[in-house]
Amino acid sequence: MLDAGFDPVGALALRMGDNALILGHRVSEWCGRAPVLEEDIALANIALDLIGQAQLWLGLAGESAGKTADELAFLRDAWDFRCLLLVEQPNGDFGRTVMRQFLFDAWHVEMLRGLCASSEPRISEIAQKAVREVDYHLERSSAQVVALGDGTEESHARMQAALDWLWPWAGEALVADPVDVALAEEGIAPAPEAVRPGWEATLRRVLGEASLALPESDFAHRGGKDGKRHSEALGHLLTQMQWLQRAYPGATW
Amino acid sequence: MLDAGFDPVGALALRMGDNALILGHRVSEWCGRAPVLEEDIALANIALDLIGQAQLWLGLAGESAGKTADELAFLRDAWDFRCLLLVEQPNGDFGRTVMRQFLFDAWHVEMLRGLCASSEPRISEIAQKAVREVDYHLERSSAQVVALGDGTEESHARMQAALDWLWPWAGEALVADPVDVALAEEGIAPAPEAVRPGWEATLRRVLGEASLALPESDFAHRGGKDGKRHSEALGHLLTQMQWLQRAYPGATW
Amino acid sequence: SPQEAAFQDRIDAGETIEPQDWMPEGYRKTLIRQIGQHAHSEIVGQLPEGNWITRAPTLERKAILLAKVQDEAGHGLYLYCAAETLGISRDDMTEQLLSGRMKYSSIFNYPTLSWADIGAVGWLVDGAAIMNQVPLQRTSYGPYSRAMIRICKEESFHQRQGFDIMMKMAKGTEAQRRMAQDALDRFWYPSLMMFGPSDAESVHSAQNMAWRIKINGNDELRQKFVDQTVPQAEYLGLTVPDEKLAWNEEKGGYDFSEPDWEEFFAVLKGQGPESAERMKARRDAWEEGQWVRDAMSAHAAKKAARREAAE
Amino acid sequence: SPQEAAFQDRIDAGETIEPQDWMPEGYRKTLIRQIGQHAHSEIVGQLPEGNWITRAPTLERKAILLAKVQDEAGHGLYLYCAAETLGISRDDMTEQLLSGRMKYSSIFNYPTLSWADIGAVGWLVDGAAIMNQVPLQRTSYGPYSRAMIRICKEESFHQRQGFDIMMKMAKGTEAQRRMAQDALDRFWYPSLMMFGPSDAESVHSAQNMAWRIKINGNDELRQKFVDQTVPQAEYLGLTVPDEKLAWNEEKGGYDFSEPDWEEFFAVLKGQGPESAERMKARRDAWEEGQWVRDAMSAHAAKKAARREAAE
Repeated sequence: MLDAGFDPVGALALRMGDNALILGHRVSEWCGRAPVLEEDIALANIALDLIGQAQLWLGLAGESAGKTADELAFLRDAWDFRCLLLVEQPNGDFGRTVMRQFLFDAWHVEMLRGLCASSEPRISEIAQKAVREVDYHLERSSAQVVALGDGTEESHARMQAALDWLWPWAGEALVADPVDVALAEEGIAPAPEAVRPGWEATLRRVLGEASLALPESDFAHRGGKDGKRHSEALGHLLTQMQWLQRAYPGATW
Repeated sequence: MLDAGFDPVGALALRMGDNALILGHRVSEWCGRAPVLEEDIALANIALDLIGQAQLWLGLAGESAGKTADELAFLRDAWDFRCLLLVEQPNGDFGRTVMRQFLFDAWHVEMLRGLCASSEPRISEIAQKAVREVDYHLERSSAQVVALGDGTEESHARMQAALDWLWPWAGEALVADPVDVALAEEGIAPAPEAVRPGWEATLRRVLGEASLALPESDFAHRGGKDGKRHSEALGHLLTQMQWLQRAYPGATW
Repeated sequence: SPQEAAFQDRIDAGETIEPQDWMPEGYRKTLIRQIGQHAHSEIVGQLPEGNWITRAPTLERKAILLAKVQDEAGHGLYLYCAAETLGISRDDMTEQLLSGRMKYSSIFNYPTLSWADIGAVGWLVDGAAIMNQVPLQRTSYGPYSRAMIRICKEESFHQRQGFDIMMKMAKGTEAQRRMAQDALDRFWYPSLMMFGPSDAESVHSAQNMAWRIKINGNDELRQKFVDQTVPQAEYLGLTVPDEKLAWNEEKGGYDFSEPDWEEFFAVLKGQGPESAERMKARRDAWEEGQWVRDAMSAHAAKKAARREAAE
Repeated sequence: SPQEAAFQDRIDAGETIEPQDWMPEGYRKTLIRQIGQHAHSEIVGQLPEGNWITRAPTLERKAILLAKVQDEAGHGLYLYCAAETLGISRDDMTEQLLSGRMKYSSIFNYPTLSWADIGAVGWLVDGAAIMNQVPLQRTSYGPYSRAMIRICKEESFHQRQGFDIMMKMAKGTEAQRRMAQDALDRFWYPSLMMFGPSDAESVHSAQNMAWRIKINGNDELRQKFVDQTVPQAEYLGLTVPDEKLAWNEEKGGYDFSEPDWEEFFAVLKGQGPESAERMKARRDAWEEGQWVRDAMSAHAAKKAARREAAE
């Protein structure tokens, strides 16, 4: 299924980097618009962590092709991105942003824990740095899901709606594709099946505490991490994100 | 005030073309999202007319510099645009879109009538074609302002709010700047003072019938038609509009 | 019943049924469902193409695309009018769309991800639609038949425009060629799905054919579409994403792989990649437009009252 | 009154007033207005820079800008806390901002139109802010003074980052140089306005200076800002948009044109180019966030009740 020139380290780094980049971008869209000042600060913090991780992962992803992290971030079109569909989804209301973060963090932290034991030292090094940040992200988003799920009737309804809306995009990370299989075989990354139990346990624990009902369907959209069919939202995000680099090619900033 | 190489025909055509282009773009953002199907069709129609006019004006604007209308539309950054601030303003709700259209149409039709008598035949030719379309735009937007102003308590409040919100952007067209003065002196275009009476009469008549109160302040934002200070909204619009031409320079479509 | 037999005789004789004519309840219901679904498809179908109006690469392309999407809204209007002659209002149909009781073509639940997709939608999706619709010009219900005649005229124009975009892309830069191929890869099977599952599995086919609401079999039309489209793809220098595709001399048509019908049914259930977004867009438009529709009727009523008072 | 005299003596002796100390009502009110306005400025000030976070040209620039905007939110937080020690809640202050009774710095009503504007905001706007704020580290009210000490440390960092962007732009491509000059052209006079109208016209100056709420005169600070900034502009190869600008050997500073004070007062009235948008953004954030704030307090209350019940 994979072509001969498959570069496992690059493939893993690209997926991790694109997730961090695109989610970081989405979160940064909140700037100055959060419901409370403390949230403005916290969201900026998460965005900062994620952009920092994107720099590391994309730096690694570009190594073999001699590309910089910036070139990868700003000069690829949508189809060359390898982020999960979940992270591309528009922010929606604050509840949806929180829920998206939680669903991603719950996977992200398990994935990074697995990557800390990667056979590839450049990967485990980045993962060890990132996992400390993401532990905190998960702690925070879990607490928020619980607070907003528990809070008022309205907030509970909004959080359930957010969960129901996002659920079909949550599963992609946990369904193995040929790249995942190859990476697991080489000991580069944990297999999705190895990540799933921890992810599920987190979901059950937090959503239970938040009195939110886990949707029953296990249907999951696919096409983000393999780039085969992103959602329309990604292209619109790129028109903003890449504007300056596209409009003024070759300039340094 | 104007530099030696001032090209009056080009300057006029650029202003007219950019107005048509940017308002056409804004209107086209409604596609598939209007309150009734008939409005989807009507909005598309207006957008089409305006894009068509933009092609003519920008074609003329680029003549002396050997640039095509597409080059002008897709390869200038915000500061080189010469559209009124009014047309850049985001759509808001349907009422605001209608009001923006009406305020613009009321000026546009007077301006085009004046341009039909331009000393420059290439200008009067375009104006004569456009004025027939814009007569219809004004008729339509006037009827809508009246209907929505008259309709329900909610619609009346929304239309008054739209008028109040947009009013500070409505006056720019009617305040002469050095380019307007030069164009009027050369008989290329009517002076803003010549356009104002007709514009005001239309406003009084239609807003009166709609029982909407004309704001008292005559304060007008400036900086659009001279490009000195566009609003932040324009730059965001361009990231979408120009995306493909920026991302794939040199391709033909 | 004798009434039903007489009705069937008229249809068999090639006559046209008009709104004031008697018709069996099943005929009426089936038509409402079919015309309504078609009308909704035109409306929802504005969204994937509308997604690129603000990013169209040239002024001319933008104008062409705007005009096309406008035509689709017009088609929706004809079709809603045709359905209204059967005793259902446009608002009712809209409510049924938004509540999920009425469907629209599954193809519009797929995303448009590059400019080539706009070409592919014209070339493949309109191409498949035409293949479905041309025979329906001869359908038994008059208003529907007349709507289809108008629609088909415009659709073939759209299809040519779509093919023209594909040409430009396929003969363009390397990136453009890649976009064109990628669009074909993503839209091929969803286009084949547009003809519906194999006739063998289609429950209502026989009755609908007798009523001349359905004219051709799904498989027959799908075969025709493949036979027409494959040479066009070859002309464009693109590869149809089907390893089984081969000319079958004997049947005088191509052998090809069936689309993934599980995916088809999943998409019908609302699991298409953009299903949720499409419904949300329509629901938002409807809800946010409520005050406008209310105001317009209030204004019309006031105007009428004032006119009456003046008389 | 003797109380007031004793209060003034403490201030004159350079003592710091703390929340629990007695203070004149005018002192308290003026401080609330001044600190509140400063806090609101930090909050609204996130918007013009936030406008470019999603378009930052490199990952590093994006991170730096995010961190900066985050710092500003943090400054807002310190300042709201300082104001709260004077007996007004953050929510009250927010309501007053949204109803227009409290103001924020007029500079944030101007748009950021190119990436160079992000540089200009750091270089000029933060530069002017620092000039205003450094003396306030010695202000008489303890919590305010301590907030200013923290803030000034970060602001000078921001100003260097802004200047660094301007350097890159001014030494970059022709388009970048043009952006840099255009940014200076648009931000020069609004920056000069940040020091407020001439002291001659400032009503409360004398009392505020006696209270050490205001330390320096507006004109004095403006002169200092011009003297510091003009050589930096020259270093960047940019032209300050003031034909009257000239070094005055005698006074040891630059002569320069006054900003258009009519524009200043118009902007204060809400007629700045982006005034309406800024207020709308804050109002939307507040209104759309209501359910979140409600839920958070409800959850906190429930948690407390559960804890109590368990005890």
